[in-house]
This record gives sequence, C-alpha cells and structure tokens, in this order.
Amino acid sequence: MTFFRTHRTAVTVIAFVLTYVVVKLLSVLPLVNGGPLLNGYYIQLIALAGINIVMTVSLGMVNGFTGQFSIGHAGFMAVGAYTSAMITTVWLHTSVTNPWVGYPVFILAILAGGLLAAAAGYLVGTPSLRLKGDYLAIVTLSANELIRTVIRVTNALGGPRGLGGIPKFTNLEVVFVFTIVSVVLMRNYLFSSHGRSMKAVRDSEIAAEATGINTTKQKVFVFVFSAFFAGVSGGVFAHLLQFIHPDNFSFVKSLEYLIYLYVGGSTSISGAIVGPAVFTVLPELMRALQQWRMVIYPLILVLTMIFRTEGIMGAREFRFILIPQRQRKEVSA
Amino acid sequence: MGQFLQQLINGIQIGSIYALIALGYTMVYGIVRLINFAHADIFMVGAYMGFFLAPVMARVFGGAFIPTIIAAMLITGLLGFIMEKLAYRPLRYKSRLSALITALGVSLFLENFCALPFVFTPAFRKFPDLIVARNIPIPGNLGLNISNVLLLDVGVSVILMVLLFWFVNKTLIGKQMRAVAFDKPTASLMGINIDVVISTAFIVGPALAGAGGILYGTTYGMLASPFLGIWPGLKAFIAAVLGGIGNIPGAVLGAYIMGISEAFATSVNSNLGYGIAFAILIGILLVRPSGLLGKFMPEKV
Amino acid sequence: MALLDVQHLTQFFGGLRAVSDFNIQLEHGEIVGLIGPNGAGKTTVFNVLTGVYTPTKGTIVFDGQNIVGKKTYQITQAGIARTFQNIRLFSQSSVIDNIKIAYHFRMSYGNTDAFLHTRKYWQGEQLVDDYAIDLLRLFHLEGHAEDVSGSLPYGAQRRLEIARALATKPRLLILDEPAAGMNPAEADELMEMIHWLRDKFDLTILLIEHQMRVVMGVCERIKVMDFGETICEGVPEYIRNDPRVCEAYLGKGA
Amino acid sequence: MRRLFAIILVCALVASVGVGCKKAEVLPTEQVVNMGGIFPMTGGSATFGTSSKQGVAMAVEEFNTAGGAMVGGVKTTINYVNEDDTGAPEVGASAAQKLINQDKVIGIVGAVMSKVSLAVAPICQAAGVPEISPTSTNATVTLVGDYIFRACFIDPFQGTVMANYAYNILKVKTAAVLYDNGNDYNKGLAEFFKAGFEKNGGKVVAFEAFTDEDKTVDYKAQLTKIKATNPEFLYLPNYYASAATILKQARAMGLNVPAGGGDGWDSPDLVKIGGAAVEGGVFSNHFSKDDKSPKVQDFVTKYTTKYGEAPDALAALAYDAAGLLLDAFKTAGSIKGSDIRDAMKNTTFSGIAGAYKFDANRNPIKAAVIIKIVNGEQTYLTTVNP
Repeated sequence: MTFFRTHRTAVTVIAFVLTYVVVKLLSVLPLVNGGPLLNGYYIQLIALAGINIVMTVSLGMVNGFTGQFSIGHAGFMAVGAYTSAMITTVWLHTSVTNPWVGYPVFILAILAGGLLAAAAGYLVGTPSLRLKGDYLAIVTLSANELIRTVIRVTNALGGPRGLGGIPKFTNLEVVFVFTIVSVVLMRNYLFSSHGRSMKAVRDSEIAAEATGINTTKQKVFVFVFSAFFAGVSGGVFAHLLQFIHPDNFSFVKSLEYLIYLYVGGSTSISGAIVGPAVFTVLPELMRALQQWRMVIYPLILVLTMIFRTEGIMGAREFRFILIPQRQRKEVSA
Repeated sequence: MGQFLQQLINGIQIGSIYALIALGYTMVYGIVRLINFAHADIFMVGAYMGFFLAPVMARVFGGAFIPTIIAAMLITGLLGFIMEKLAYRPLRYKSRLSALITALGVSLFLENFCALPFVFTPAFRKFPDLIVARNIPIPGNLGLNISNVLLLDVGVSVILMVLLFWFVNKTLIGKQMRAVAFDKPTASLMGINIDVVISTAFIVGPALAGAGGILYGTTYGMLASPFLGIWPGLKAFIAAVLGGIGNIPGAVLGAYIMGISEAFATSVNSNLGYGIAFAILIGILLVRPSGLLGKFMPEKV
Repeated sequence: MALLDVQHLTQFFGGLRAVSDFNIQLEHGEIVGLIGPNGAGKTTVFNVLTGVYTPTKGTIVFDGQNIVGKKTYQITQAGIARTFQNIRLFSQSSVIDNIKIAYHFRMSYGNTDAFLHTRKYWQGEQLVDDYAIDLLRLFHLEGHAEDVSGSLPYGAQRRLEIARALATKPRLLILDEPAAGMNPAEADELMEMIHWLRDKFDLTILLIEHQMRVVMGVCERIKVMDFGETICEGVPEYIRNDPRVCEAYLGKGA
Repeated sequence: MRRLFAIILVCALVASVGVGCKKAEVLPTEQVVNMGGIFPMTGGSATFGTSSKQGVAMAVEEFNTAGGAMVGGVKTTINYVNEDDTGAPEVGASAAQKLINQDKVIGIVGAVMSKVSLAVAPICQAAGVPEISPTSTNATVTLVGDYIFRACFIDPFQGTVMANYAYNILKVKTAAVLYDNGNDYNKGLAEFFKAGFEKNGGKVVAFEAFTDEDKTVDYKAQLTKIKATNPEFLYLPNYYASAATILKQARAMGLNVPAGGGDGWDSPDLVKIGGAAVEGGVFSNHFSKDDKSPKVQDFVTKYTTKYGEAPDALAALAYDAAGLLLDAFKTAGSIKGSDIRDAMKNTTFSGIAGAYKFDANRNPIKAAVIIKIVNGEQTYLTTVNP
C-alpha cells in the first residue's frame, strides 16, 4: 500500500521523463528545414528556464512558504557558481572530452558549491532571521552585494574579469535531472510535517512557538537548504554559460527571482515553476520588438499583478505537484 | 585632520541628496507600507526635467535654479500621483507583496520607457549649469574645499526637510497623514479621507525626489542614462531602513550616516568601500533590528 | 508536589511593574481561574508562564523542572499548552494541518525523511493523520478537516484552537479568555467542555476569563489580580463576597 | 487557468515555428545572408550599444552598395541582424544562440563588454561561427578559441603606452590612478599603467578604485585622498562620462595636474561634460579624427551626416570590426565559418584605425595614437607602434 501512495511521485517522474523524451526528440529530429525544431537557442532557453525554476522554487520556500522576506538569493547562487567553477576549471582542469572523469567531478563540484552556499546561508540566516519583513530584506540584499564585492576584489576568482573557460557540462539531460530532483525534493519537504511547520511560522510565529515548534531553527533550516539549492543552481548555471562574472549575481538578479516568484504565485510550487518558465521565455519571444521589448515586459508584469494579484497560479497547485490524500478509514469513535 | 573634515563634508553633501530621496521612500512606506521601488526613477525623471526645463526657465525667468526646481517638483509630484492612481490603487487592499512586485514593474517600465529614442534616449547628457560652481575660501590652512554647490545641496535639503516637518506636524493634512500612518482603519473611522492622504504622500514624496534630481544634476553636471536613479535610489532606500522605515527624522539620519560612512569607508579602502557600507548596515540592523529611530514593536500576544 | 509552582514572580517592563510577587500552586487536576480588571497583569502572567517573557524575578517550577528562561516551544514541549485571547490559528493551513503542526515536535521522522519521503515518512504521516482525525472527531470538526481554518465560523475556530493545544499532549492547559465573544448558550457549552477536557485528557487547567458566570461556574479556585498584585484568592463563593474584588472591578465606594 | 496556460504554450510554439521557418531568401542570381551583431541596446550601457550598432550598420551598407561578395558565383549581400544583450552575459548568450541557430549568421560582431563577449565566445566557437568583438579588451576573450577575434588593443598595450608617455614625454615622476574596479577594462589599464610607470622608475602614489561607473558619480572621497598625496599626473582609465566627471570634481578641489586616459575617453561627450576640466588631457586611441587620410575623413563625414553626431571610438571600432569580418567573407567567397575564419587570420585589412593584422592569439597588431584635448578639440600628438 505504501508503494501505491508513492506511486504518485513515480507518475510525476514518468511525466517529466516523457517531457524530456519529447524535448530531446524535437531537438534531434530534422523537422524544420533539415534542422531540429528545438535548436541550440531553444535548448539554452529551456536550460535557463530550468535553472530559474529551481532558483524560484527555492526562494519560494523562504518567501512564500515560511513568510520571510529574502531578496538576496543571487548571492548564494554566486557562491555555488564560483565554488563549482573553481573546482572543475581552476583546480582540477576537467573537460567535457572525458565525461567519465568530468561528470563525477562536475556533480561533486556543484554539490560542493551547494554546500558552501548553504554555509553562507547559515552565516547570513542565523543572525538575521530574527529581523522582520523589510529589515530582513535589506540585510539579505546587503549580504548579496557583500558577497559580490568580495568576489570582485578577489583576483583568484577572476575579480572583475570574471571566470571563464568553464567546461560545458550542463546539457539538456543535466538540466532535466537537476530541475526535477530539486523540485521533487523541495516539494517533498513542503508536504511533510516540517513543511507544515514552515507554513505555521508564516501564519503566526507566536502560535507556532506555542505549539512546540522551534521557529528559529525551522526558519534557519529552510534558509540554509534554500541557499543550498541556489548554490547548486549557480553551479549548473556556470557550466551552462561557461563564463561567470560578479555582475551575473547582483541584487538586480535577486529582484528578477522575486518577480518570477510573485508573478507565478508565491504560495504554490506550481506558481514558482510557471512564473520563471513564462518570464524567461517571454523576453526572448519579444526580441523582434527591439527597444520596446523592455518597455512591454514590465507592462505585462504590472498588468499581471493588477489582474492576478496572487500571481498566475495563486495558491493552486498542478495535480502532479500534490501528494494524494490517503482515503481515511471510517472509524467509529 | 584636514582630510578627515573634508571626507565628512563630502559625506554630508552626498547624504543631503540621499536624504531627499529617502524621505519619499519613508513617507510612502509609512502610509501604505509599500517599498516604492519606482521612487528612484522619479528621482531620475526629476533630474531629466532639469535638463529639459532649465534652458526654458532661464529664458522665461532670467534665473534658472529656483523655477527649475519648482517645476521639476511639480512634474514629479504629478507623476507620483498618476502612478499611484494607475498602478498601486488597484492593489491597495490586496497583498503587500503584489504591490511590491508592481512597484518593481513600474520602475522597470519608467527606466526603459525613458530610454526610448523619442523620450530621453539612453545617451549621456550634460546637465545645464544652473549655478556657477565656485570655491568658498575657508580661513585656516586645513586645505578644506567647500564649494557653493555643496552649500546649495545642504541648504536646499535642509529647507525642504524643515518644510516637510512643518507640513507633517502642523498642517491638517499632515496630521491626517500621521494618523493614517499610525492606524489606518481608526483614522478612516475618524472621518479622514484615506484616498486624499495617500495621494498626498504620493505627491509630496516624489516632489522631494524631483528636487533631489535637480540637486544631483547640478552637483555632478551629468546625467548618465535613464537608469541613473537605481543606485542613489537603492542607497537612499537603505538609508530609510537604517533610520527606521516610516520614520521621517530616521530617514534623514540614515541618509547622512550612509553618505558619511560611504565617504570614510572609501577613504580607508576604496576597493572595498562599496562593500563596507553594506557591512555597516548589516551591523547596525543586527544591533537595532528596527533601525536607528524605529520603534521595535514586538507583536502583542 | 504541585504540578506548577510559581514563587515571587515579578515582571517589569522598563519602569512599569506589570506583575508583582505573584505566587500560585496548581495541583494535578485542578481548574483554577485568574481574574481581574483590564490591565491587572493576567495576560502578562500567562506570557511569562509560556516563556514569551523572561521574568524579572521569581521561579516557575513545572513538574519538578525549573522553566524560567526556557523558550516558548521548550515549555510547550515540557507540557504546558495555551490558547490565545484573539484566536491565532494557522489561518492559511487546513483544519487538520493545524492539529498536525502541533504534533510536529513528536513526529517520528526527521529532515532527511521529509526530503526523500521514506517509508518512515509515510508511517509517520499515517500515524499523525489518524491521531489528528480522532482528535478532530472529539471536537466535532472532522467534517471540516480539509477546510482552510481561517474560513471556519468563530465557535469552531475556538474549538479548533483548544484541540490544537491538546494535540501537543499537555498536562497543563492555559486558556486565555476562552468565552470571549460567546453568547450565554455557547458559554454553557464551553463550561461543560472545560470539565470534560479535564476529565478526558487528565488535565490541569488555568484560565483567564471575564465572564463571571463562566469563571464561577467552572473554576474550583480563583485568584484575583489588580495592578499586578494578587488581592484575593479562594473558592468561588468566597471571591464572590469579598469586598476587595468588588472594589477592584467597580472602584472604591461602589 | 488551463486555458491561459494553453494559450501561452500555443503562442510559444507558433512563435518558434514562425521564427524557425524564416530563412535566407534564395534567388537564382542573388542571395542575402545574415550577419549578426550583439550589443547592449537597452539598460545602462545602451549608449555604447547604439554607437556600435550604427558603426556596424554603416559598414554593412557600404559593403552591400559596393556589390557584396561572390559566393560560388552568386552575388551575395548582407542583412544585418542586431540583437540586444542588455549588458548581461546570459542575455548575450541567448542572443548568440538565436543568431546562430535561427538566423544562421555567417559571423557575429560583438559584444561591447568583455563579460558579454566571454559568454558569447564559447557558443560561437562551438558552432564554428566567427565572432569579432570591436571593444572587448580582456585578453582572455580571444583565448576561448580560434573563431574569436577582436578589433581593439588589449589592456597591456594601452596601459603601457600611457605609462611611457607620462614618464618620458610629460616627465612626471609621480602619478595617481583612479579606476573602476567593477570593470575589467578599467582595472586592466590601471594595473598595466602602474606596472609600466613603476618599471620606468616613476612612483604611483595613489591607486584608488570606485565601483561601477554606472553607479558612481561622486568621486570626492577618493580625490580627497589622492590630493593629499600630491601626484604630478592623474591616470583615469575610465569611460568618457566618468573621466569627465572625475576631472570636474578634481579641478573643483584644486587638483590641477595633467590627466590621461585610454580609448574610453574618445567621445564628443568628454568635452561636452567635462568642459574646461578636461582641457589638456591626453589619451591613447586607435585613430585620430585629425588624421588627414581620406579614409578617416570620409568615415567621419559620412557618419556625422548619417547619424547627426560625430563618431566615438566605439562606433569607429565597430565599423572596423564589421569591415574586417565582411572583408574576410568576401575574400573567402564562402559562407562557411571555417573559411571566413581562415581569411580573417590572414587579413591585411586596412580600416580607419590603421592596418589590421592578427597575431597568434587573434589580437590585432596595430599602432596607437596619443591625442590631446586642446581648446576642446582632439588634437593628434604622436603615434606609438607596438
């Protein structure tokens, strides 16, 4: 019976795998003018969307579900990106030519990046999570800029020259696995006793304490694992772009994730998937508009917020996100 | 010693401009609990108004500075008013965060719209010389450097701040603003027209930012692009939080602390100066979680 | 030995003395009321007992364990649960999740199980689901189990808040004005429920209440506070006739 | 909700198919192929992008007017597709993917900033499409691979040129540097100036930084510190707007020593913003508008007529970069990336910034000129050969 309930997770995974197969086929089969429908351009967009989805879902864990207000998420992404890039590129000189060595190193490197980002999250979160609302926002934003300043003045990390020559380990498969695993892990956490505690902290911190929840610990833990996923995203991002620069991770970038999250719907994982997916692709679709592109884009944003205040998804979830309720047996009391 | 004083003066000058922007952030926040990210862009519009209006004003009035600053304040005030009506009013009784994202959207819109070729264009602009910069001789041999522009910056800021204090504390609408900031539902039950109060905040705050824009242009003589508001805006916003957001004297205090600490941090290590300012901010907030003058109000159980 | 033993409890807020030399001993199974006019310091006493404030002076021994300086969640885990004067539900969570949240600190699985949805997770979830639905049934809320708690009617919210407090399996239950906003009929039901709670869950109950009918009807012992001081203590009949109590509520010469 | 999602999905598909179907028009005797440009058209660096785009557009127009190229006997002209990178590396990368995969460009001119070029370069290299950056001075850009070229000097050359000029010609013994530490161009020039100046025996008495030109306008804190060290020379390897603003503030506080900079100074706005403060300033550049050669004069006149403003260094280099690419295309007579690359490697293109020849790392070997601001006009002083 236990298996039957976990079956839903399996269904979700199968759905994702099918999506992957379709995308892969479209990117290989010569459908349009002898070339695939999904050429390198679309593949890169899908990859960026996947990375943005993980960033947004992890930000949603802190902002949407735990009710904290962090606007420095790109800082943790930077920590992960630089750590993993240093490992694969500068210290170990791995390359894609030998995938049997390259990929294990890459995976360990992005995990190391995630762990270091988590450590940074712990350092930032422990003292600052007792701050509320906008004050917390400012501290996280400052931490973001502080991380960037440190990178910029550290010549070993490339300083303002950036860090280039990173092997391109991130391909469609990596992005799919990374996105699905990350989202499923966070979804699982959310639909657990700990996830319920997160929402309790959001709804009433005082009541949460009074029901025996160590709210400080819960908040810091969420902040730390959110930073972890941001760090891993950073690693995947670095190995997609093959070049990273401190400006990739400025507070403006953090604000972008904030926009993705709230436009999608901050209290739903589905929203944190739809928001970045739509708003990563949208500006690219509007390239033909030239300079008008960046005028229309914010207009769409504002109109979305006015007409769908709680975001595109609101608090609703796609069915595949939800954990099925078990059928309760009718017990006579 | 001379260098120390000079850095203090440098900090005060830039702090004055931050203060004018920070006041708008804090006023709007106090009343509608919204971080109006677009405020920085109103500041930018104010600066550009100076660029476009100064020649006209000089022709019409002879002198340019005072008519330009007044005209810029009127225009930015109007812009703030329209912005609130169109973008924020529909969201007023809904989620604060939706309003925040809307503010980000409005900010992006203003920046990119103003950068269009037939609006302000993204090009560098030389700001007209509204006053002729001169150094003021300082007795003693500390080598201090004080220009009339500096005195103008500080003077105009102080005058506008005093006017604002008078406005908030002595006029009826100012008192209503304070009442609304304190407790919106009760204020509304007392017969205060919330709409009018909010509109006023969205006129007065942006008008101050407009004045800040003119001072910015006069001081630095150049408008880089319609994106020029982002960083002064961010610093001013941080200053407002530092002082205790929603608190008017706090915003001014925060702005001067921000300006002065930036000047000193830069003089200690210009490579890290930018980061040091943020470190100071984190330090202050960890010690005083509600800013310097903000009241820490734990939730009542 | 008393379940709760509070000695010389004093609480200052800046220069303001909110509670002064407060003493109380609760025996197992007692229902005790704390009354007094507004601002007498009753809620402050509750907040100190539950660790919201650390007392300026005094000792609080619960079940042989000094709980001064402990955090609220630690005190809850030690066995003191409370409700709030103005209801504080997890209003965006479902009714049943409110109960499950209160069970969190007893939950058998950890963070890793939560991320991976291991067998342990499913076992734990099944356990808590059974537990929560049974508890809801006792409070006639099982039909609302999946509703958003913020949308419940007022009376049901009150019941849910008590049920949630009970889900932490406390030995001492502290009720902050449970009858607030209730009509006489509802208040009667509440009184019945308080007795039933005590018996069914083997509880000791301390409550603040303004409705004298409720206090007098349900409490076995009453303590009266005014301006942070205890002015009188005893069985309901004694309190009812004490002139100091009358004076505190109605003013001198009344 | 479902419907909204479906609509978005359909839109995306239609758009992708629509764009995917667009391809070069094939005519029996004439054909048009695409050439790409990646520049910041929106955001804080849009001015740089506008100049560059105008330079490229002019080069393409001239190329087409002159008859284009013959590819396999077919007359081939160029359609210039310009994409916006907003100044962000990942947007630049997307733009490169689009140009290569959708527009099938024969080559890309761009980007302005090294950080964007470095994100574009691996994509071009992997796809075998030549990229030539007009203005990315970071030495690592062309090291990405053999399809990546540039039309400008790299940092060491310019920094050293000005260090030598200051020490040997201006005879100054002490210098102060104030640069943007958020930008590799500025930092590179600053560091090589320092190294060169100290190698000559001079002393850099102050080496101060500020953060990000588009964010900083107040340099008084740094200048106060610099002034206390009494330098004889001020090296400001920044873009024209910052350089002019710094000099204004320096002059206002009585720091009246000669100043110098790099090619970032080359813009009519330098004098417009700086006025008297920039008078006497010297900077290294790729060409001088004073140059009497008809090529330069022709370019300056045509550009000014066409766009109503004098060309700056960015426009000139973009014009040359596009010229280089188109010339190689014509020489190769092929739309294959590898053919164009090989032609580029052996080019002897003569642009307005002199004769181009690439070294082993695909950096141009060409002379620098030193220009002085005299009476608000750029005046040619001397040429320095590498």
